[in-house]
Amino acid sequence: MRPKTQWLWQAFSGLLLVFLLALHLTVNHFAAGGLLTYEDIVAYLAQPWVRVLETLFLLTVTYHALAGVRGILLDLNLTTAAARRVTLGLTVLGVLICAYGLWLFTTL
Amino acid sequence: MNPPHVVVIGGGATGAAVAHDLALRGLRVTVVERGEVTSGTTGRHHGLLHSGARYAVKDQESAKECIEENMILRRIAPGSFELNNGLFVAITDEDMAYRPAFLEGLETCGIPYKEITPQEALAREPNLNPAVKAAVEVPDGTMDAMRLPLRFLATAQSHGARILTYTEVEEILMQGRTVTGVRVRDHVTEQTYTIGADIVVNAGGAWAGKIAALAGVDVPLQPSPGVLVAVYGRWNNMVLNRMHRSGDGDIIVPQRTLSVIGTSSWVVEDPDRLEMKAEHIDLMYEYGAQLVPAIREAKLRAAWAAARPLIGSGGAQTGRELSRTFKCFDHAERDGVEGFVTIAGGKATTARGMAEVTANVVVKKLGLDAPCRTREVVLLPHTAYYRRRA
Amino acid sequence: MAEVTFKIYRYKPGAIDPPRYDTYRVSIEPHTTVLDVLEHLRLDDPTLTYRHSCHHGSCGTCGMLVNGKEVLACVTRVADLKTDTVVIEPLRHQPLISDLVVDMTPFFEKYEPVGMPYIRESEYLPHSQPPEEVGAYTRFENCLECGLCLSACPVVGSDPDYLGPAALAAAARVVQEPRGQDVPTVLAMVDTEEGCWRCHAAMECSEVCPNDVDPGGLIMFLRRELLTGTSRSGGKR
Amino acid sequence: MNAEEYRRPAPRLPAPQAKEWLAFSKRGVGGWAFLLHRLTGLVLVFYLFLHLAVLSALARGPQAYQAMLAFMDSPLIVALEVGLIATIAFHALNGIRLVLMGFGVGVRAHKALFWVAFVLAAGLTALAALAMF
Repeated sequence: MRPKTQWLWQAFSGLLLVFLLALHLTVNHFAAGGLLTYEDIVAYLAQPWVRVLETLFLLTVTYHALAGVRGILLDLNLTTAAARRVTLGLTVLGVLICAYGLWLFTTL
Repeated sequence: MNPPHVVVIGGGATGAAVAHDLALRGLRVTVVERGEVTSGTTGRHHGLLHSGARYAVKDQESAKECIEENMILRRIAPGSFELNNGLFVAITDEDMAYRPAFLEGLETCGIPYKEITPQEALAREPNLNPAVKAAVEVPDGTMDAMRLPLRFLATAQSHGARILTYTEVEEILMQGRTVTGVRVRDHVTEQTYTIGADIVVNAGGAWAGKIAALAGVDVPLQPSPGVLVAVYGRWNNMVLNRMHRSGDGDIIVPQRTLSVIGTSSWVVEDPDRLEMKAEHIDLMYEYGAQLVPAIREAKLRAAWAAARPLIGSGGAQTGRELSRTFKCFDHAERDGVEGFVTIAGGKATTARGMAEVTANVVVKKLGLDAPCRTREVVLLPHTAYYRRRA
Repeated sequence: MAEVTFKIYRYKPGAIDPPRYDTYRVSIEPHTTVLDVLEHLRLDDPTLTYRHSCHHGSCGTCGMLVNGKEVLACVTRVADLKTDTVVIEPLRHQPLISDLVVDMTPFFEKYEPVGMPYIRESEYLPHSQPPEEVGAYTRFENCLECGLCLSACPVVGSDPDYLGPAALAAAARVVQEPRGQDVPTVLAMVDTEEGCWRCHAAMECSEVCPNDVDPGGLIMFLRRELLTGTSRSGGKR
Repeated sequence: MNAEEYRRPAPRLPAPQAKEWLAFSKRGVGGWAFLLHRLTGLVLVFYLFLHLAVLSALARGPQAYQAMLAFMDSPLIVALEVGLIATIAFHALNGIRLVLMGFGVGVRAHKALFWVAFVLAAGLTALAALAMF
């Protein structure tokens, strides 16, 4: 990905997160006292649009977080090879996080 | 066989131009400068590319040098000058009385000029004193005091010259009455070593007298400091000069976002001990405001002193009476010291011409037939000075 | 007249190594600048090395840290610091040659390829009419090439390969006023991982710039140009 | 020693160091914004992992989840959650500021925008705290 595209994606995912996170926090923790019980959560996640939104949130937050970490690590004057390893490592980590999150959904 | 080696003492405008000239003629050149390049008088001057008009009445030799070099520099150093022209303005009846002699001087010295009406002068320079009575436009300009010499040095480097900064000459080495090199101290390590030379050129500017003394010879040099004042704001676009005999604070040079007013003039023995005279700051403001009244309210950026290297021997009171021309001394002819040449006097504007004369003396002494090429060769950009070299 | 203590960083490879601070007491007057003090000290101690040239903030050679802040020594009046002890150190993030002298070669290695012309149009006195043969009034660029911005930038401190504020600002100036330079080439030069996308907008460069170049703002300008693509045509706007 | 034998040592190269990001003493507003954005970002990355780990209780069934919730009700955790809200709010609002600057909006006013982000974040945190206690 070109650096310009990376910057744009980081900006875009960040802005998206502002909305998704606001939504996530509101429905999960603030609205009507929040989701308190196990049953609440199961019922909540049973709705398809919630699954879509929460999945989108998971993917976006993972991308934004790991791209941010990569941005910081690349400021450390890494060699090209090291930078490539960082990118690869963070990509694998991101895939694992997303897989874990999606698996959590399936357990409910 | 290696070409002859010339050591140039002094990394100011003169030393830079001499190094460039000699390197172009195929000689090996080493410049030694005790501080950063252009840290003496060069960097501190007014930043004025002289048309020569300032000297057209009382110092015509210098005026002719200026206009000739002015035209050459525009050709070989494009990008180092603001091509804004200069304006000589008469404010008082006394100034008007000076006008005929001034115009005659411009004619005599071959300085192109155009007289414009006071109205036109005010249209060009809205901040000019509205009392303006007459105005003459001349090809003055603003120069970058440091970056023009850097271009000479950069071009010299590209032709093999070595520039050694923070390298102070402690001794001029001699065998009998012949100079054979210099012993220098590198202030980066505080170690000393010797540099052999076929000829040593003293281009020390205001310090040339001190350097010549190391070889036991005397040059008639009078360091003459002046105070300059830089104020915030660009109050004029052209170089403004008062149309009268050279006096204090009668030139305002616009430079970047600043205006530089100068200068005063006195004489000192030691160019290292220039006490900046605080009272001269007010004087500069006062005189500057006679040209551009708004200057009075302008905020001070800096005030500093710089020592002109004027030729003249004891007895000068203010330095104003001394010529701005230059002289090249071959100490073999003058003092019986072989292998040692001093270039003294002059101005930043005439540095190339000074170098040509000096290099002519050097190649003649070495028995070489190498003509000067600095009138045509376009200089490298100043940024090239910092290029990494082996 | 007041007495002020100056603690000056000293380093000379092989001679003063490891570095140390030398302490001096100097009487100052209201107009005395940090550079004046160094000039005064050098009369007695010729081994003290520092860069300087124009003495009015036009050449950009006397950049150094004064009490931890990047400044030009020649326009920094000691009295304005309002302190009894002044610590003087060399600029950061640049190779150190001796005492306060840094090596500007890396700076220009990044700055020179941009090829910014050093003469620009003058925006001053817009109503004044230039003489026919002059056409338009010009003046020098604001950037003094002093390196203060590189010293202040936190990213330069961790990544020397970053193009840095000065070179990026010069590139932005070429985009704003090409004056014969090729805009797409310069934009391609800065549209890289180590170019304008490495910046994290700490804006410390603009904070210390002695001539209001606002390198940080110009880096943001480059980003906008690259994001919106308005200057792809290359023409002067 | 003569010129051929003498060689000036190479300049001392500064080592690139991440601690330059933390040069507190000289910061302007923009520098603080940079530092805070970076630190809050790292905290949030850490929290992301923590959050996902805690939610593993969901996979272990209702009892595990209820136990986790009970633990989460302790005042210390709630206080930490307020801190989390503050971190998120600042990072989000300053992030918007950074995006705007990248598009050339408000660059000259970046200091004022920082304070706007800061004050708004503080306000949001206060509201959240009221809602939570």
